[in-house]
Amino acid sequence: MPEFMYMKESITDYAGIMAKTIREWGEKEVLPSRKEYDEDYEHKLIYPAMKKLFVDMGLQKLVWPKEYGGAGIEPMALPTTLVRALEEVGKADPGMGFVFAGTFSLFTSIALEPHVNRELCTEFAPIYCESGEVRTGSLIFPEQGYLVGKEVANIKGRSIRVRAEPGDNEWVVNGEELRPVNSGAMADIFGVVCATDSGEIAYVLIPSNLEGVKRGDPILKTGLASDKNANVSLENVKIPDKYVVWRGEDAKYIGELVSWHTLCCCAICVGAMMDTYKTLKEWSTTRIIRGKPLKENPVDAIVLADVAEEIALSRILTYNLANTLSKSEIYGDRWSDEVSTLAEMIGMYVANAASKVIGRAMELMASMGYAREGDIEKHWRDVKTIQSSMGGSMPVLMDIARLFYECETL
Amino acid sequence: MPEFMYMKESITDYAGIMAKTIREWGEKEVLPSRKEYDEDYEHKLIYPAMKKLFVDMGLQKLVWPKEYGGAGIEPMALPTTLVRALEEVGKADPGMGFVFAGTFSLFTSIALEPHVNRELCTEFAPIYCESGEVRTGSLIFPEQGYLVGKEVANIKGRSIRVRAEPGDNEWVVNGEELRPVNSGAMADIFGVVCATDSGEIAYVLIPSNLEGVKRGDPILKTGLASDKNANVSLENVKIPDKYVVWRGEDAKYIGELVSWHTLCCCAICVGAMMDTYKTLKEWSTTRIIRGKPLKENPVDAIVLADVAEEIALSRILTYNLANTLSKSEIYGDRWSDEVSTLAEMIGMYVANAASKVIGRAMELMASMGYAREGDIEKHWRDVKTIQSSMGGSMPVLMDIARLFYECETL
Amino acid sequence: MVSIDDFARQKEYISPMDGQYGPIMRDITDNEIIPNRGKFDEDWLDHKYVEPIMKDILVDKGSLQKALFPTDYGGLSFNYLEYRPAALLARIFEEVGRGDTAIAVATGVTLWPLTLIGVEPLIRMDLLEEFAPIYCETEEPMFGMMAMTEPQGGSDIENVDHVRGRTIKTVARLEGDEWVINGHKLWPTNSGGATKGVMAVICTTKSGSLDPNDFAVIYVPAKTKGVRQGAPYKKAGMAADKNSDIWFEDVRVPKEYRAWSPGLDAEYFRSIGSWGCFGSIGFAAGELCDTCQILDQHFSDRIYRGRPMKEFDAVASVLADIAVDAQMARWALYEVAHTLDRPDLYGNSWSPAVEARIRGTKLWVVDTAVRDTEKALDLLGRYGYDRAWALEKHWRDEKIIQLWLGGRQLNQMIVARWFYKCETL
Amino acid sequence: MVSIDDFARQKEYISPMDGQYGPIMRDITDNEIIPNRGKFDEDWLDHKYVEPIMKDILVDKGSLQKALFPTDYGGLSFNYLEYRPAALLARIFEEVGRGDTAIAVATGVTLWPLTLIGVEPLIRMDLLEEFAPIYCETEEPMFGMMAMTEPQGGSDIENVDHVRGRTIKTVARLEGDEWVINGHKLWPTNSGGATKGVMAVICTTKSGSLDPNDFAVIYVPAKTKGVRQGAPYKKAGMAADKNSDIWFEDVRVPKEYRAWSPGLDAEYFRSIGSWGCFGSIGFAAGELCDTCQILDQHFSDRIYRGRPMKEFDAVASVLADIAVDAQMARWALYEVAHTLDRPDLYGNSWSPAVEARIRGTKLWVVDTAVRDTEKALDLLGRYGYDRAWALEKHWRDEKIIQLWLGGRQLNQMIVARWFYKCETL
Repeated sequence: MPEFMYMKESITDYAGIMAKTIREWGEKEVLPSRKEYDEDYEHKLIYPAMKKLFVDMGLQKLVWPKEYGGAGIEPMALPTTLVRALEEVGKADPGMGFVFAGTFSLFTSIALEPHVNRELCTEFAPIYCESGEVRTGSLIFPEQGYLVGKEVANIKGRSIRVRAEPGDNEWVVNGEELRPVNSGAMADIFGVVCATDSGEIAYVLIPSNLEGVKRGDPILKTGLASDKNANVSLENVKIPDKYVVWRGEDAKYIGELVSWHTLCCCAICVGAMMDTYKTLKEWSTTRIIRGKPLKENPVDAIVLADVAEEIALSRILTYNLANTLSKSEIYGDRWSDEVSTLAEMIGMYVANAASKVIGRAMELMASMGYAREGDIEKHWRDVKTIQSSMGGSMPVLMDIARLFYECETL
Repeated sequence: MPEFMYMKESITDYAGIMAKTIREWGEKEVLPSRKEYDEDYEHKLIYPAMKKLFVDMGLQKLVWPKEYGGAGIEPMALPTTLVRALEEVGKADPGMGFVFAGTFSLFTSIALEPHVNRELCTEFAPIYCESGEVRTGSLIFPEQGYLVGKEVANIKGRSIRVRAEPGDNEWVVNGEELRPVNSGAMADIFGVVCATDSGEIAYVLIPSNLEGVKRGDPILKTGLASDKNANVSLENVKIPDKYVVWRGEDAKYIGELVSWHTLCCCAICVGAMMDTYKTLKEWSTTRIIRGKPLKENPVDAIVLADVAEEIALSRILTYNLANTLSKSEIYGDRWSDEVSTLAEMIGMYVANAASKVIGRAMELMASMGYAREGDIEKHWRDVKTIQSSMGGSMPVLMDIARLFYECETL
Repeated sequence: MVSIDDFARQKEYISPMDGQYGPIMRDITDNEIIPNRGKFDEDWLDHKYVEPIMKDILVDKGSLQKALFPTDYGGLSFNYLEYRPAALLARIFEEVGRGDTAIAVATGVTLWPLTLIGVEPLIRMDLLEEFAPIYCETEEPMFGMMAMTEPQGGSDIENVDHVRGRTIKTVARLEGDEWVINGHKLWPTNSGGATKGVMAVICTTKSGSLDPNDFAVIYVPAKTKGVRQGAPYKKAGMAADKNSDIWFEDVRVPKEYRAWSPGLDAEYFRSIGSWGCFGSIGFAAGELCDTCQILDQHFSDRIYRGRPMKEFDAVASVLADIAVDAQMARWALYEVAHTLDRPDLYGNSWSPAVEARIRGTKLWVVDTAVRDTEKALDLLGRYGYDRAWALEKHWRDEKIIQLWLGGRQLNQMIVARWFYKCETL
Repeated sequence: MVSIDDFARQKEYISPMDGQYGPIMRDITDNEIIPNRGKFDEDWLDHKYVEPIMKDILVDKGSLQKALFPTDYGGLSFNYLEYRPAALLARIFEEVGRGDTAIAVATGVTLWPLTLIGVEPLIRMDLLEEFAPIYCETEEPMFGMMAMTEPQGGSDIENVDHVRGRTIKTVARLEGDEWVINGHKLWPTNSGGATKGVMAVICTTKSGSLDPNDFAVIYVPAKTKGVRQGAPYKKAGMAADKNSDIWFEDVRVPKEYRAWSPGLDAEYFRSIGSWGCFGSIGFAAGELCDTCQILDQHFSDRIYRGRPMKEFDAVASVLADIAVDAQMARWALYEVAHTLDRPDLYGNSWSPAVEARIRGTKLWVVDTAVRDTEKALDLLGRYGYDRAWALEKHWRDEKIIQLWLGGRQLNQMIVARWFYKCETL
């Protein structure tokens, strides 16, 4: 099987082994049943597979330092390890990858240098490292424009609708009908971008069992059946000061969550594309059209080529982003506008490419393209849902313009 | 000025210095007169600038080993050095970059390990390293389909129309109305892919002063005024055996010419885009539309962002290709299908991006977009001409399908 | 709020019955389809929500299953070009399509097989008389079906010029005065048990033959012995349309049920492509208008910097591009309808020129709808994937419209063949 | 070989004069423009090749500069809607446009300023009588001009709803019975010394005013004292059209030369957008048909594996997509023409609905033409940049059509404003 090249210099042996293990997990635990995931409303099929991945294979320990029971991956190696792992998860089921992406990114805020928060690691790491159950986190990011409530503050053209009032030793947090990035209906902890009346921006952690945390019904979605999302309302939720991870000057670190989350999404999309490629290659070899294998018809070959081209470029770009995140000394801080915007650019490209090429693959598989049985339409819906969840391209375009043209009023 | 990131790990100090020198050359020797290049049919303005670049600054020595009077760049550093240099040339004048790209790529066939040809280096290197004049080379590659003559053999769906007959100590070469990649009207030496009646494919060098080499009138082109191209006919041209650089099994190396040439074209296109970005940024800052700077209008900012996005991704991909060419031990031989197809994929993306974003930049500059005076329409025509010269995307798509789907009859 | 009426259509082309049927279909769409369409995905097997709507369209309110039968036989007599049947269907398809394209296709396909024998100049009055009771003397919706696709090489069937029927494995054998049909078809709209009306089955009278005389279109009432429809497939969208396998085992129908005759069946069969693509254009054009409306609603309600977000000019520019496409699509729809309504001006529906133009238009309109629903989803950000906004449903459905009827590639080949006189494609 | 005639147009919309003028324009295009267009790029300053062709179009063979003057004044009387002037112009623009869009625009812009006073229902018979001798009593081509764009904020002028004339710096002052005009315009087609007929100059009667009553369209014969045209600019394409700066220094014309009146000038001015975009659609639609023809020729001649390369199905698929677009563009062209010819059905040319639809259509057709010429170039490989194949010229020219008249963004805003009722764009 020809390979989609990627920057191999920085891949560790550990990452290679992990990828192989996940691939085997996918083939054994996911592939036999994934055609039924969409109707698996109770997660009877999904949960056991996710548990194997998150708990038994330890994916939910990945972000945490060794001293708190985590995997303790060397920071330099973390981005590429993450990418190799999530490619494989994405091949099997983008939904589980997406749950992981949110959870992982959320905790980079307290688990990674230079902003390791020892107090919170001590408190939260055990939940993820010692539990025998799947534990997830849900990100609540500001959005461009809003349908309910009102804006408390504004960050890069996105409205923050979560109001945080600092008090004595605790903060009170309010927010109405918030749409999390992921996992709103299942998360154990929320990572929330909020603002005070005076316009100070903060990032806080909110355990879902606190009083006043209300979740709506699970949202009916295009795809990502493995991720249950729901709108979340925060009604006078009281959190201790220590859960305010970043505020004031430190709010700059929020950019890092974007960088990590986008890297994860890219890797998942690349995985979904690679699995589609595999299915398509098989189909185009065995399907006979006009007397020859489909792939030998040039008019179809141009579509096949388009699929391969986008996968190849997406993979290169994704590894490049990983490389950028692993070498701050060369490329700048992971939370800087330069790096987080680079991440967004690559994220926009890769998510778009995934949605596009899986759609093109469907073109060649005709009715087997849109039948569940053909085994690619789920990827198509899943990556489209990831793309939407990332917030759409408009706010990214504004960020790009802001950075490269030094726009001041966008 | 914000920077378009690229893989910096592999850039040498030498490359940095060279880039700076070329940038200064561009600003001094090219910018003041480039608006008149299109009507400079006699190259009265172009030649002196090109001479400074090729001869005085030594660009035409770049490919050659030190022992033959060349620059003797370490092979590992050659690709990135080339890219940095050609980005800067591309900013100033893609046409001169394109002449260089053809010349450089042509001689990689005899100047680079593992296929250094000492006899031919000894013969040809001095022409380029010791001359006080601009010396160029022109590539004659097979094309997909043909308008005149007939096919002698076929390589990856491209027709070879140059017939080579091996004789005693010399070969006789014939070809009718061939369309070179570059510089047909000015080259000192042609690098020609040809085939024998028995279907053996060869790559030969043909000095332009040999009897039977006929050049047509310079082709009226969309852009690239600095490159004079012309159709070339070869009528019973006799060349000594030693000019047959590759034949039989060695014909596989032809892929390497594609890899190098594409890398060069990518770098030139990135340079042209970066120069466009600079002009556009200035324009969008000073032009007032609806009462504010153009760049502060979101509807225009999405176009600005699109331009920046494509430049950023193109630059990353180009450096990635350079990295691939510099590390054969990791990524495979530069002439392999895997590497040359990767080059083509990236080349297709970058050339397309360049044509697209310069076109988009024109959208925002309205009539100054298409007026010579606005200083971007030349880049737009130049990169489009490069894109065409690379042969169009159809044969590349077929190569991609062939590699990734193992098609056998395309 | 922008509505379908804001997009111009060619007033001189409109059917004289437009004023009567337009409002009926609009009522069904606005009051039955749109309020319920969010539930169709889970309703894919039972059609608990879908069936009552189809009954209103085909029987109670619209009576559309009677459309192509003469009034003498209890029908509506839309057979005649003076009534501009295509322009009327255009109106029906776009109205229903903006609600749900699957309901629109279930409606359209009920009439589709009959276009070959029930619209001027292709009228087989004897067959209309024969089949009229099935559709006109019932209170039940009687879906129809075109049984074309086969397990291997799906669109090869429609690729008449190139494949010339060679790959058809459903064989019709003449025994005395009866055709005996054996074969296996896949995917027709209104299969999965839905069709109770008449199906048109594409057969060969001689397996593997390249002779157009062996290409046969034979009508089979759904209740005929030996016809078996499988269970519906699960698919990416279009839950209101059921698709399944369908088997024909020693199915016997009278000799007269062949549409026309050896040679003519193959020749007229192109009109199935023309009518099928025309329908697809209608569904998509309606959906595009609805996409504009949903976007208008979303971005009127969504606030950005104190104003409705549609006033944010970057968003407005995307909305504008989609509105332009919707206008182009609506014009194209009525142009194609007029082409079918005026064979005297533009040629017959089975002429290669007409088929090429209509297939080309389908290619454009549906590709555009796919792309525009993608853009629309992207614009909605985290509401894009949310089924509550219905845009993602349009996106899933349009993709299916893009793939059926041979998909993009077959249409491209048919266009190239006619416009560029390609001879070997 | 595919030709423009293979793309359908709406037969019921065609002008009664189509049969007379179509062949004349086709003859000029096929025998004068196409054989010479390869030389236009070097002819940008002298117009040695261009001028004789323009003379044939405007005077000797086509007499088009007389089109909008009544026969009583020596003209052709195309003022009346019963002659379907827009449908006739559509034919002329597409025929000439497939040869050279710059010649087409030079032709169109000669009539453009007159559409505001010379096509029903906007008829100023007194001004037509006044200007008729300039165009009808001469053997010289008398180019006309719309002087709109100003040095800063070009398309702001046309952005009437938003900018409301505020940025117009060309001031018309009423002195007794005369307007005195001072200002500086850029870029009009037929400038650079070409215009010898009449120019319409967009002025304000009060600098910086937002009052639509101050927006004035005033006609100025080119020979009037104080009018000065600069030297032509060098540009990326469209060498057969000259553009330059133009200065107005104390230019005096009679009071009656104002098109209509305070308020009405601003209101009717939208029709300039409608007509201008209609012309652009015509040029581009013609060009798209020619692109198909060039591609057919190239890939019929180009051999691949022993067959014409158009039989290579991957190439055919691209050719097909472009043919589909050309068909869509031609339909759109005649639809827009009919919209202008039938204000009774679709509204006046200056109504926001009509302007929005036509600007939207221009956006689509020209964007499509740009993209398709790009695809075509790509397909030609090393012949793509070769001026001998003319495709690259079409590519350069289409880009310019895309950018003029406010470019993509202004059209998007005008479309969004009308379809989505945006209020602040």
